[in-house]
Amino acid sequence: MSFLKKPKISHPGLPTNDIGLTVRDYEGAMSTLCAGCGHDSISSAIMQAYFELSVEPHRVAKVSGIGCSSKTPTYFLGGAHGFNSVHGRMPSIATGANAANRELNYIGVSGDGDSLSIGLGQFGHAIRRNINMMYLIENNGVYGLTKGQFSASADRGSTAKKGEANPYSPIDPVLLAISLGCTFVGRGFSGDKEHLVPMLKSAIRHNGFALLDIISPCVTFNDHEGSTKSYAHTRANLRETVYADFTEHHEEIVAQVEPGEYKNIMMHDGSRVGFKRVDESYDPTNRISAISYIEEHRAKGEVVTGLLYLEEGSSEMHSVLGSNKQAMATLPYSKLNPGTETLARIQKRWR
Amino acid sequence: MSFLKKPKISHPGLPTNDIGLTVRDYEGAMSTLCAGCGHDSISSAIMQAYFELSVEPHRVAKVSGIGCSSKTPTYFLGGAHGFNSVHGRMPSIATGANAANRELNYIGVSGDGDSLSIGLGQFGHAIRRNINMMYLIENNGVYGLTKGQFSASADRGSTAKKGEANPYSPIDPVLLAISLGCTFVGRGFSGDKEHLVPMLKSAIRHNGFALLDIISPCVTFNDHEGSTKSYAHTRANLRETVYADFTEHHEEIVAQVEPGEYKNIMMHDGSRVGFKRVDESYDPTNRISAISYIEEHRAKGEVVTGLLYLEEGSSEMHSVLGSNKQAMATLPYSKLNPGTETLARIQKRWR
Amino acid sequence: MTTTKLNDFVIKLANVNGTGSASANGMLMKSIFRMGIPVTGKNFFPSNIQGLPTWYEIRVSKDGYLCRSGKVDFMVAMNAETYNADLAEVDPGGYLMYDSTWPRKDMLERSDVTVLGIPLSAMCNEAFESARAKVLMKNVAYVGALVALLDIDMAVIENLLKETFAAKPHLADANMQAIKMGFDYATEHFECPLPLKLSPLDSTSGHVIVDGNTTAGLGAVYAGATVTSWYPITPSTSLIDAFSLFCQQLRKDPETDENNYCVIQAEDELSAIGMVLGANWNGARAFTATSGPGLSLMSEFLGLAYYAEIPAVLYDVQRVSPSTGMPTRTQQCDIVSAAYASHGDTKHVLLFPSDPTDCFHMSQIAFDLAERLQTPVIVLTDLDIGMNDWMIPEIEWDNTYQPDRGKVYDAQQLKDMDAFYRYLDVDGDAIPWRTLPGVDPKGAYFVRGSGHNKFGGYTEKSDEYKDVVDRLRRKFDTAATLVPAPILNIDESKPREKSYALLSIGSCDGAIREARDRMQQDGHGNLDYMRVQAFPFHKDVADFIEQYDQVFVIEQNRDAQLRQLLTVELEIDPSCLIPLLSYDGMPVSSNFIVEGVSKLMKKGHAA
Amino acid sequence: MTTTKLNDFVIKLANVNGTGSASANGMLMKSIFRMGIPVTGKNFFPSNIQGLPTWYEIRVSKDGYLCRSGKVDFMVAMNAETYNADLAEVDPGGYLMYDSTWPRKDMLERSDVTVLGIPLSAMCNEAFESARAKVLMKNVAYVGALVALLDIDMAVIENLLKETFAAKPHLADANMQAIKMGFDYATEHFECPLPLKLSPLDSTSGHVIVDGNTTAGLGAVYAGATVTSWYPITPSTSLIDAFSLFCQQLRKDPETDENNYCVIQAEDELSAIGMVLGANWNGARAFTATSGPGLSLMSEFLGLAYYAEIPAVLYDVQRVSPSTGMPTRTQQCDIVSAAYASHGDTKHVLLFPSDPTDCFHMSQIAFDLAERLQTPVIVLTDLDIGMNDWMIPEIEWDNTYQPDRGKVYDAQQLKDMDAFYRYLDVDGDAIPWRTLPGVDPKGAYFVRGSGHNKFGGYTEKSDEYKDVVDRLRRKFDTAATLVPAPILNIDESKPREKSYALLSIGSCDGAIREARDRMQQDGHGNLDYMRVQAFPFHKDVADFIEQYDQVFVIEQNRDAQLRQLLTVELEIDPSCLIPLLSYDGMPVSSNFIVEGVSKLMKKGHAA
Ligand SMILES: Cc1ncc(C[n+]2csc(CCOP(=O)(O)OP(=O)(O)O)c2C)c(N)n1
Ligand SMILES: Cc1ncc(C[n+]2csc(CCOP(=O)(O)OP(=O)(O)O)c2C)c(N)n1
Ligand code: SF4
Ligand code: SF4
Ligand SMILES: [Mg+2]
Ligand SMILES: [Mg+2]
Repeated sequence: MSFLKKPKISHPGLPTNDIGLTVRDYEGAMSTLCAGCGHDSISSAIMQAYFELSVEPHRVAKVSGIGCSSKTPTYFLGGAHGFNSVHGRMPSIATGANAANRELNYIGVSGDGDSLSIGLGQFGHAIRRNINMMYLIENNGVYGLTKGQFSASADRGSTAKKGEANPYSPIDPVLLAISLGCTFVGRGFSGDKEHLVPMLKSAIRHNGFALLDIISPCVTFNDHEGSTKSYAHTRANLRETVYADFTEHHEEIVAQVEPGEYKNIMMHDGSRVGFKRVDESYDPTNRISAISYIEEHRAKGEVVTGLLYLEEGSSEMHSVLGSNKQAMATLPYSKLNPGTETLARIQKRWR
Repeated sequence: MSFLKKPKISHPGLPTNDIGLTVRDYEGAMSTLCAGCGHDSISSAIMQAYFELSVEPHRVAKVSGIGCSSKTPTYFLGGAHGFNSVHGRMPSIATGANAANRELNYIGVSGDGDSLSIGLGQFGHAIRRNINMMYLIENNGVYGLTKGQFSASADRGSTAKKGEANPYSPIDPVLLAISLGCTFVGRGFSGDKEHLVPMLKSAIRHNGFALLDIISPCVTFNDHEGSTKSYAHTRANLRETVYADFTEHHEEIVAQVEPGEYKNIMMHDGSRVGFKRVDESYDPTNRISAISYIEEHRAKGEVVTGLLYLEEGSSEMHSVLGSNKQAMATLPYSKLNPGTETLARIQKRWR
Repeated sequence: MTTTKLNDFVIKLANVNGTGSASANGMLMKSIFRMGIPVTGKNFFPSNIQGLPTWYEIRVSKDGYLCRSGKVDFMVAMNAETYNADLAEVDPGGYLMYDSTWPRKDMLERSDVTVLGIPLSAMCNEAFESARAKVLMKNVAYVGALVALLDIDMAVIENLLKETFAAKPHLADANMQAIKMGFDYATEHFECPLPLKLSPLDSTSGHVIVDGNTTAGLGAVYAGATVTSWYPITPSTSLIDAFSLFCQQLRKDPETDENNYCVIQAEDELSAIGMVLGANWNGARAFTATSGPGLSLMSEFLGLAYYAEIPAVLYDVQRVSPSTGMPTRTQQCDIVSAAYASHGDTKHVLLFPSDPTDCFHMSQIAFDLAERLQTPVIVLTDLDIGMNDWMIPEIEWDNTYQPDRGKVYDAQQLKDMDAFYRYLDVDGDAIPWRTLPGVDPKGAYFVRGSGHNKFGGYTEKSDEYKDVVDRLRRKFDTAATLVPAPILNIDESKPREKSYALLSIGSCDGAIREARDRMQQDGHGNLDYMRVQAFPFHKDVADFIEQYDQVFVIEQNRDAQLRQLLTVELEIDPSCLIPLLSYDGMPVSSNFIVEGVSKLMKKGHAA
Repeated sequence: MTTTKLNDFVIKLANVNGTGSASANGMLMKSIFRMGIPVTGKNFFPSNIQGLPTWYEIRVSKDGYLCRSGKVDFMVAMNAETYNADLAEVDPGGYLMYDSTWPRKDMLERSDVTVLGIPLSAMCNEAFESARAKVLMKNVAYVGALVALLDIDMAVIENLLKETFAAKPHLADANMQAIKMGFDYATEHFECPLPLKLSPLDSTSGHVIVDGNTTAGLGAVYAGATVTSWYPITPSTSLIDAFSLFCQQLRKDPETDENNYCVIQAEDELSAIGMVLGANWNGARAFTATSGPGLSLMSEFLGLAYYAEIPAVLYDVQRVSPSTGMPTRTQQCDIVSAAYASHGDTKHVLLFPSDPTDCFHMSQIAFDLAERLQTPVIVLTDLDIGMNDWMIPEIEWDNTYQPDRGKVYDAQQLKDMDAFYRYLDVDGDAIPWRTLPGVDPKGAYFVRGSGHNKFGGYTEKSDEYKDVVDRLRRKFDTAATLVPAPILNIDESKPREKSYALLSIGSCDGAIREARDRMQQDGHGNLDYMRVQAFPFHKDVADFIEQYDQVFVIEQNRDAQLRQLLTVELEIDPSCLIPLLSYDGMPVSSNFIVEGVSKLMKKGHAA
């Protein structure tokens, strides 16, 4: 319950950042997600990133859609305003918010259902407008909050799955974003905070739309056909009125992948995802080679992580539109009112 | 007005196809588009393609959204049922129609606004489901019917434009479709019927989702900032009550591009689009090289045409779902009613 | 002050979600049912997956009342976080049981409630090995205690466990062990059974326990629906799950093993309803299910279906709004938005099921009406009906049922006619004839949401446009003659109240039935009661209202939406319709209605 | 039977769209205006770009009536395809002019209409070189003929041409040449002027000619709106075009030359309203404009804004529905869908402008109300107001206007308080205080469409949820005290009708005003008339209705939507409200109202 604020105990020993805050000042309300949910690991990486960047929490605006992932903005940066909007339409809220006040730092949190199913259109167009924001897809291949249906990104890491595969070809947000002209595209893994925090920091600093696709396992609905814990299985095999709502308690998955390394990591349900982290020699500024690289590894069943594409010097929405540097929201009315005489002048033309 | 049926005069001299019909049997109502509109050229290529394939017109189902382009299904195949739905949502109508009756031949007609702005999400998901249909984007870079605003594909052929460019990066439906796993992707030009008809025929025959992006110049709203005929210009420079609704009469643009050839074709407003047609050596079955090829030419300002990507042997929606070969719509109720005893059996479980 | 309550009380179980309590609670409810005692179960669960409070409320009612009474006699308080509130909710003279492994510090005391502590965790931690079992068996153990405390038939429990774990006998054993543990502890420490107790009856034979989403999904199978497309949303998801599951079991073609159904998970609700329209256009019976936010998203397409006259069936399983609201709580709040969904002059046919039986039968009615009237039919059910455990008589099926496909010209009819025009009022009932794609070139026409004339041609002419929308208005009059008539409840055995009556819809029914009985018994009067089943309103509805000075319109929303429709569509003076509104997200209780109606009647008499 | 009509008649020009007639017709209307004679112009255009019938109707009214009369005195029939219908529409004693280059075969004859043929094409083909000029100048030439036939001041025309083509004098010359050609032909062949004629007046000074979308867009500039996002849709597009254009001209920062505004073309209407909510949340005055289909698509987000209490301004420029309907025809058909847009118990504040003057001023009112009430305000204008040429008094601007930003705590206020809670009813008017992102950490809260309590925290508790929605209901009562009061029109100079009165909204106003005058003159009675300006209804509305036996509710939709709201929200007996409905897509005419009201009054007296 977001209203349950965690008691703020000051830890005099905790390190402070450039503006004198500790990492605890970047916390939010207590999480109501399942124990071990990848999304919680991401929230903790987010706090760390903002802390390390010494951003004032109240100068951040948090926006999200609907889903387990979209709930998380309540669980970090309690000092920042947040907007938990409607399912799949967060990009438009972010765009409008940014239009009104370009001076704030924007973080959008979404899920694979929220961004790639219902939200595909808005997601694509926010990229196209190059809104200056960091956009996270906490990608678990399922709809967590509605209990485990396949999402449009389902079947990531399918090589290790035992059962039938998701019938439709998955949408890879990274490839999609690059093909739509996204100016910062990266992929991470919720269990690899070491890798995630610096990527988040670059994304926050990027002047334009920065997408991070973060693989974030759902501990509760690892919905493989073959899995005995899957929702479909439960429904089909037990009598309707005698069903289990039991969710196993899990530890969060933690696994570090080094630059250039390939690592096969076991998920909660025993399936495996093969992560391939790009190394220093990888050139993220070449669109064509980035696409080829991702595609080639995808064909081998490998999920490439790292900063995958970066276009520097691109123009975010306001510079394209030629907006005032000052936030629209804070312009005084005296600057906005054309006045009586102007009205008379305009009306001359209407005679 | 769709209701104005053109008088059907039988031309005894006209060639007939395998089922004894002439090309006139594939006509529809009189077009109400502007004289010279590229969309009309496409309609005529469509009639030709169905004629040559000897498809019975009433076994075709025509679906569209809203826009000048989406009006065109009234103007061909008058013997086929049509569904002019709502803006941007034709893919869902097509999907449902196909779910109900897989035995018909589906043609979806859309515009760049209809598919890439409001319809981006549905477009992407119809591709993902690999609906067995031919999907045309009659792409003019503008919203024709609402008088010439930029669409999300605006700025195609921008090299020749004089004025300011469209501020946002364009969405290329071809690249997008390939990155979403589309199984048949081609691009044509309304003025090159020679090239278009065979491509349409292959698309109609393809078992799965066949996308054709067809560049189709809007003769009325060639909306360059620099163009004196543009809507914005008109509004800004004339007194509001003394504006011109005059549309120049144009000839349709006709220009044939040979395999492998590069041709720079002048549009109605004097701008130029450089078409590059792939030749026989081009391999449309390799996804990665297809993307690279398109990207490389795009970087040079060239619009690549031809069959650009083809995945054969893919499974369209019904074969993925395991549907009956017979249309759902024609299954007799006796096959659908589980009967009284079954109900009793089911209810035993509820005790 | 211990009065004995035999087969007539409420048990509420307070848990934390994700701890597996649902199976245990279900077993408890089922065992009472199998003892022949009428029972229902209502689930109050949070909008998250794990770690938040959840309750299950079991009403035992020898008289067969299916609603919430509004009282709690026995609380099983397993959630420390809600302990205080749970204790406060117990009716004076009631009981509370809790896990005494951790004595509750600062816990509120109530002298009028008997608190029973059982060290459930301690017992289970000792008895079971795996972490999983330690958590799960706690729930089973409290059921065991209740077996002793309430005098549940142990043989019934044993049987239930055997059936449930037929494939895994070791689980049946473990469960039985936990049951015994709870049973033994209770027998040893408390005087068993309590004055609150059960005794076998024969009042549940011929009945089943089921939720309305399951029966609605099954009803759609029996209606001959072949295509569904939907987007997951609580509380409608399980309706589609049920349809899919039944199709998997019942709709494989015996000859080819292919599916005689097509289930498509859409990317959102706009797409879901679009697919349904496409499929219905093409002649399949197709439907979708959603809840409030989905209804809003579908409104553009619903207007198209109304105007272009395309059949469609939509189940709206209502939940608390506005906006996202409380997705796991119940309300009847989409009445106005469903009736007038979409911009412009648009009206839709609505059906109001009251329980899982209705959900089944109204599925056939919905498809028949949709095709007969060529328009969307929205079945307004709700979370209470859809997701709770109801006791209903076994559903009966008339195997001679044939779908009413409405006015569809076939190939032969088309061949025999000069020309086909889509929107002509050939029969004078304002319903035109349609044709299906692919049947015959003569049937070809163009469906459009833009202006069209009665021939089906595009038009921008005022009179041609009016002609069509005027017929559509008349079609709604025809609809009023085809929808199910309201259900009239009159008790002729006693003198009837003449000035007042009750009117309601859907899931209020159970609570009103009990409230009427109670009010009669209490001498508050014998009120006539009509349950409306559909919109537009059948003429019996107006006839009923006319007979009384004032009619109390009972519904579960803030803005008196049913009353709004009655006023507007029947041209009734609003002062004759007195709203009684429950909209806190809990299924309305009989208590609420008794109190509300009594108060209103007092007011009315004073005025 | 030629009666002279001086400065009081209707000219209708039938053209084909895309042929450039709009400029010529506009010039004609403008020149009458500049002669000091009150005039309005209405455009009936098709939903396509080129080649279909289009009409422009000019009403010349010395008395200043701005509505359609319902009659045509002079038809300029330039479109062969609609010739017959155009001829049929002319009032007995009227005139029809056509291009006699191609004599109309089979043309209907009417003895009561004077037909004037002029070989316009022949003349222009001879006189002009380019294909473009040949087409365009035909239009100018018929204006020339009308100059002679109606006695238009040639100097006014000349001036107009000079101004229009200031940058291109050769075009001014060509146009003048065409004018002269038409003029000369008419003078030569017909008796000029006709009995239908113009004579200079001084009744237009201090007035301008403009459409409502232009003034609404300008009004938003003056209201201090800085952000707009929209998706193109007829007939709302030109409102945003106007806003953008005025911003380009008036809102470049004088110091930096940067834009003090932000215009974003969205990818659809869901996105457009989402951006507007995001921007308002962040403290900018932001708005969107759309028409029916867009309103439907926005409904989910509108519910969020209602429940989360986010200001927003939405102009709905209504057009004929249901569905896509007739996008280029007018109606008032979104009243109910706007009032209750979104699922669940949701209500919105509506404003009903009646003309371009209102469009300007109600823009400020809309933003002030939206921020004061923290809720969406929907301005329900229509195609007739938005896209036709209206004569209005010059708009006045009070330079001391300061936007009412409502209850927003600033940084200092936040610093001075212990804690901030978002949804508390601090002032007893049911309006809470809000804070803006980025101002102070103490102001931080979480906006959500899911259940929340008065402190702004997430909740699934019944009482906490109810607390907030009950306050929202009360906030609507506050809204009724803040919206503009209705306009009462009473003529005390004659005895007033006591039993009947008129009530209406928006663009019906002009027609009702004329109808009242005509009915008075005809001895049909002196009816009081109230024009409602907003929903929820100001208390004066109920007070007015109470005074009469029956009130005729005049509106432009099929389902009597205004009447529906009046019945439901004011608890009025529907039998007191008699609907008079015009919904054929044409702006309602005074004729329609005179006839309709007279008939209803006769009926009423008989009953
Ligand atoms: C309009 C609408 N449709 C459906 C829903 C139900 N719903 C809530 S969350 C969700 C899916 C969330 O999936 P995802 O974005 O992947 O988030 P996750 O829970 O997996 O983190 C759905 C379908 C909704 N809230 N609103
Ligand atoms: C929901 C909705 N929004 C807006 C419109 C208005 N509208 C009609 S057509 C169109 C754009 C069409 O553009 P495109 O698809 O490119 O077709 P074109 O006319 O260029 O062929 C728009 C915005 C509409 N009909 N419905
Ligand atoms: S259901 Fe899955 S995604 Fe949602 S909180 Fe639980 S683990 Fe996380
Ligand atoms: S406006 Fe453009 S797209 Fe539309 S019909 Fe005319 S030329 Fe074609
Ligand atoms: Mg997910
Ligand atoms: Mg276009």
